[in-house]
Amino acid sequence: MTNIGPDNRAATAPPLNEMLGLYRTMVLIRAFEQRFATLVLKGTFSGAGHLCVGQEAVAAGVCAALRNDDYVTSNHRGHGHCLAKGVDPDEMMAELYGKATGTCKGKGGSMHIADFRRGMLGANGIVGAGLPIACGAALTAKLTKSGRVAVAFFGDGASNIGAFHESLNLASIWKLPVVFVCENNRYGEATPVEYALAAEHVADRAPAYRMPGVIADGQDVLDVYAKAREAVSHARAGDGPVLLECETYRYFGHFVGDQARYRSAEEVESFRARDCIIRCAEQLTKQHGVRAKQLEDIAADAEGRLDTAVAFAESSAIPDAAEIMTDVYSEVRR
Amino acid sequence: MTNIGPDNRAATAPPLNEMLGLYRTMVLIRAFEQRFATLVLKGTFSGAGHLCVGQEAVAAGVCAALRNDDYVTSNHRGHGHCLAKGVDPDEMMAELYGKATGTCKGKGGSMHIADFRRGMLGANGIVGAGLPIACGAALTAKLTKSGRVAVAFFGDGASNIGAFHESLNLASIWKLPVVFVCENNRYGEATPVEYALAAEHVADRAPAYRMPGVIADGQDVLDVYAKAREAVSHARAGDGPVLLECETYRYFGHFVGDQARYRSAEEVESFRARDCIIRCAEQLTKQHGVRAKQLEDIAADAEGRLDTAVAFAESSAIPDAAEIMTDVYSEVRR
Amino acid sequence: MTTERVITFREAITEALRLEMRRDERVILLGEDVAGGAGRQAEGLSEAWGGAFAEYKGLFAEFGDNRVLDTPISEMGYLGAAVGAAITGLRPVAELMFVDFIGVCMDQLMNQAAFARYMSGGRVNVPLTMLTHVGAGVGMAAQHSKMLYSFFAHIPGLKVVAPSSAYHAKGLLTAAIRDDDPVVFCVHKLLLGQSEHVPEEPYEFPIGKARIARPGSDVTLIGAAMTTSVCLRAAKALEADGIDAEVVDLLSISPLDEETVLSSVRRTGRAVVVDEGFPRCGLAADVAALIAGHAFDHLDGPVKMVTAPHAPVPFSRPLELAFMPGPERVRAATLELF
Amino acid sequence: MTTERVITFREAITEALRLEMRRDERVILLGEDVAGGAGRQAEGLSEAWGGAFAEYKGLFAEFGDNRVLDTPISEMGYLGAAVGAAITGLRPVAELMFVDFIGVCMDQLMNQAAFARYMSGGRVNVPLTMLTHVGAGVGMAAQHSKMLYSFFAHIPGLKVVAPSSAYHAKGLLTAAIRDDDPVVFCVHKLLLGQSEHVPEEPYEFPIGKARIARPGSDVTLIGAAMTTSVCLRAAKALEADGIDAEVVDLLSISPLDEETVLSSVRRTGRAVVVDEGFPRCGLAADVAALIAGHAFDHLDGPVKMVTAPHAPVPFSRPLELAFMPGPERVRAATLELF
Ligand SMILES: Cc1ncc(C[n+]2csc(CCOP(=O)(O)OP(=O)(O)O)c2C)c(N)n1
Ligand SMILES: Cc1ncc(C[n+]2csc(CCOP(=O)(O)OP(=O)(O)O)c2C)c(N)n1
Ligand SMILES: [Mg+2]
Ligand SMILES: [Mg+2]
Repeated sequence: MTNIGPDNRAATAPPLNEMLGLYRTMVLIRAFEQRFATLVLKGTFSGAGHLCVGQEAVAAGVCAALRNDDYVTSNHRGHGHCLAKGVDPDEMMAELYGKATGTCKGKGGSMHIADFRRGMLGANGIVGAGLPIACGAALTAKLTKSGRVAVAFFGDGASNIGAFHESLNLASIWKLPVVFVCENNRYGEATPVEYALAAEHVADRAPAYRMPGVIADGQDVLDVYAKAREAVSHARAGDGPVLLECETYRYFGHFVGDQARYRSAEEVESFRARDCIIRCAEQLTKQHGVRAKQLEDIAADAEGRLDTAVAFAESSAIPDAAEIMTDVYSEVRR
Repeated sequence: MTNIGPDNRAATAPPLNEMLGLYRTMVLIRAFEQRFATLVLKGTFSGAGHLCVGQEAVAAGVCAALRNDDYVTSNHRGHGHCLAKGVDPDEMMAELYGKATGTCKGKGGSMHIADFRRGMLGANGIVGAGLPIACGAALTAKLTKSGRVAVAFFGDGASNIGAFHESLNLASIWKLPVVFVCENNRYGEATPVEYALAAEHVADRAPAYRMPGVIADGQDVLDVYAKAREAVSHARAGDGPVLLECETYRYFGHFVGDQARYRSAEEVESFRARDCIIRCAEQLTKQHGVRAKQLEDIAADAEGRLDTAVAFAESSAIPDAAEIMTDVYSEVRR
Repeated sequence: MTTERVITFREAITEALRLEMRRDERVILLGEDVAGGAGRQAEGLSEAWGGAFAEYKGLFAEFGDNRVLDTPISEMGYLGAAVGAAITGLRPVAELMFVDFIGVCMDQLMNQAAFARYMSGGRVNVPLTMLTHVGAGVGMAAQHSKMLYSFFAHIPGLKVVAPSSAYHAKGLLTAAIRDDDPVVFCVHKLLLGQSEHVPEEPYEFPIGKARIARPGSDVTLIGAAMTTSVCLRAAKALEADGIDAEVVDLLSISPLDEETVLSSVRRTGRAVVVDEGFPRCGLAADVAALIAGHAFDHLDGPVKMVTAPHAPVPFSRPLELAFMPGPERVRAATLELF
Repeated sequence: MTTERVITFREAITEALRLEMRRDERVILLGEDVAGGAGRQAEGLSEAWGGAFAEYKGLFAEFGDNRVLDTPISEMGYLGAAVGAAITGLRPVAELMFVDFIGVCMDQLMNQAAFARYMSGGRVNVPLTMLTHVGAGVGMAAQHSKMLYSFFAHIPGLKVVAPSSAYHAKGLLTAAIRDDDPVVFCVHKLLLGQSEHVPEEPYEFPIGKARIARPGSDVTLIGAAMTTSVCLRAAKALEADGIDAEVVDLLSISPLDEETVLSSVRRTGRAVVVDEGFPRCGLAADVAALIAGHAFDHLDGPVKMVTAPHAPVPFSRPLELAFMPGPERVRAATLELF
């Protein structure tokens, strides 16, 4: 498999039902994040909230290329990855509320959402930590011949930390079935990628590990989907890991509340102008004759889904005080 | 500066006096290591001993390209680097004996020899740890405009650890005056480089950091010297870091006592056949008409130097018991 | 007569850094987004953050990109670079945004900075300050809420301080920057907004000195950083119980001011050590063992410890609040001694 | 009647691994040169090492490169891979050659392996064993001679064991591999040659149980790993002083067998905790604080600690020997209690 840039689009568009699925996922993710942001600003719950609004095409496109039993490791900006991998919005919202019905009984929160039934091995609060873990999941797949693939989602900033280097080298020499998906949203917190990264593209680092490096247009879900499918089948076929860089952008600050004074309004506009959801909507209407009404329904469904999730979360109980000492070990101590 | 392989030799050979200097350094290093090995095997002193016999051309060639006040960080195989940087053999030997007159008062030992008067910032027991430290020394040079350059010596095995990645990226974006010298001796302990390194050459990783990568024939001191000079002047000129890989070999095991069963006798022979000292001796005699006698004298001088060093070490006192608690902090506590 | 100037703990940190950077050009600051918008001075987009906790606002503007350096997300790389800079003549202040990240760079602190002097026979100084943020209470869960200062205190060669208020923050940070040994400066997130009178001129508060935050005669409550105020609130509550509690604010975790701790306990005969860290091999156990070993004959009862439970920091707000040692737990433990 | 089989601590480790790998194919071993000569099976150059301390000899030959994996020098990478493998169904044993290297990979143990269960609300097991080598005495100086088990004990979610002999090494390693939580298995380098009777069949020694290594009535000497034998030698020497010392061998550092420690001290009324680790926030302080808090009323004197000094491990042989706590120091500390 060869290094192909965003310029040459993946030829064949997927069938309508797949496109609608990708669209639905992106809309749900955005609705979830916007609802989350509103709640954070209302002070409904504490903690850091990292929104992936603008990056929905990456989570949606990559996870659509995966099997249910494939593995995913995520980072601090993980809501989209979780939703795209099929984690239940009710449980996710309850987790953000710190309720006992949350994916993690309210003990993990936004940065630690995990759902092993869905192969979601966990969001992560430590930059780069998900990459070695994905290698381990891929090692399990390889040794047990389960045919599964592992995907590690991480950011441009994470590509400068040691764990990135060690993971790509290890995955390459062991030919692990793992796809390293870099969401290059041009910033690590307030630091521009062109300052922190001593390379033009993160994918330029793939050759240093004898690994194919691919760049996808992260604002185009079809390009992401096509290249992710190629990368995943490469890994699943036993041909080793792939580094897939998706060029994208986060519309909001690093966390809810960040004024993002480190970038210009023009820059934000230039990416919003290429919004992944609007773009997919156009393709659906123009190329597939999908009626606007149907798209409105999808948006309405998403909002409805979130009303349910919020209602579920709010009506759920907070964890029992005894929960502080449970789940520390497999057996409860003393 | 461009990526040049071992095939195209650095054109001009240095003047005779410089060549003799390089030769003397290599001979001294080998004599030191052989004396050290004998003493370890005799059980004279404890601890791990990592010999650089076979790799002398790298330490000699690189350090000859440096100023006295330039910085060097080393690794666990650091005797050669120290000697080439001008550290006193008496104090080094005393350090190995654990005597109070050692470079580190006997508190550091083989893996921690340092001599700040010579810019030798320390051997290191942690693989890869010297690279970030060299970046810091280079940062000092850059900010104080001292015109100094820092060199980090490390092995092929170290190029797979996170600190390598972070250091090369950091040095590149900050354009630090540092030269990363990888001594690729084909093994990290008992692990062959072709197994552990997901690249053909360590220097292949330089582009991932927008950095020149250069490969030198580590068995040819002139090639190392020429390419090191080029790399050092590149760094000193403020043009940023360079990754210089020297293809070399350690004749003995990883440590004194390692039987090195992981490699074939033929392989060892093939490198011994290209021994850096013999090769330099031939160039000196054939091309510069240096008489064999003069080379014998150099060898004899080295042995004599070591007799003195051993005598110095053996006649030195062991550290006072109170030394356990001194040098922990700038002031002695309590 | 002018009124005393009152500033926050956060501003005290900024001021200590500004004054030391003016005083000594060898002092530099490096870390992730200590400025923000790196490389965008031209577009006027630089210093967008001034640190994740905004303690460095104004420093980039005053000292520029040669002395205030944003780093990539490479803790091992830049902390190691700070070590290399320190042993070659600079006096770097390196920020580790959350102490929980020490897991990716501990080697440069533990095996390099801490041991360089000793391993070289005392032939080098390591004037490095690592400023880091500790503690729970901000809803960031297990990977962003630990204390971990016991890790640093365990390692010979490191000094560790944990100021409890703005005044001591400025004095201890100044002392740390001027110190020739590596110093870990622990900032509890919940203290950043605390404010009090802080003198405008530069001053050092000596590393290794504790203070009596409140004199008392019946029992010694020992705290550090956040738990000092917890002890003070407990002491207030204990008045109603007719108990006159003394509160010792450790300030320095290593070296520990053993004399102040021991003489207080010898006077009161009772000790309660309060620490937000985990209980096993933590600061509370360390201080309790010191007392049990050296003030035993003066003790009227067991040495009590009030710490976080042996459990990761939970996310859910009510659990997190119950996780942190509060005044009522300190009061209850104290009453058991009477 | 056949004579009992005697093997070394090193062989006990090999045997525990071999038996568990035969019993459960999910058990894999990974680390640097756990085989050696990786990729050279064809040339017959593989398994050149069987580990830097030769504990794995024969395992590669029996189980092959799918279950005995040599890694690059990438501790964060392969320890993290072990965590990922553990949460997806394998039972990895990852070697960290020297515990001192934890500085380059602590995150995967501290924030990932230890917290995965808790942060996910108990929805995952982390059956990971990290085998590592601790301690001084081999002339390798400050960066290869630390104990550091107090770091692991400090972190909730981790279990930590430190066997003192071949019998317990086999039983505890078997238990660690079968445990569903991450266990740090600490091997003191100087114990590898120790030999005693070890049953051939597989058996578990329970994690969390200490043992009375020598019964006594006058004082309790508490040790772990190497210091257990130090305590036993001190106890022997104390006989001449007319003192009958009991020796508790902790074996498990976390969870700690508080009951065995406390009941012994309640009987003897005196305690001396002996630890090769650094004194500040270390194991000795932890155990001393436990005693001071829960056996105070039974104590006839202060809780004594005999530890390494608050200094890095020096290279010079005489200094290194003086650095390590020996029987005479334990005896002297004990005599101060009488
Ligand atoms: C090891 C570590 N260092 C620093 C941080 C603080 N931090 C959290 S997110 C972040 C930026 C990550 O940037 P990137 O990888 O590009 O992901 P993005 O936020 O852009 O999605 C930083 C520095 C951390 N969580 N872990
Ligand atoms: C972080 C770390 N991991 C592992 C080791 C153990 N170790 C010491 S030397 C060595 C091999 C280093 O190989 P290389 O970098 O090629 O240097 P060489 O020994 O070949 O000169 C290893 C694995 C260590 N000292 N530090
Ligand atoms: Mg980013
Ligand atoms: Mg090598």
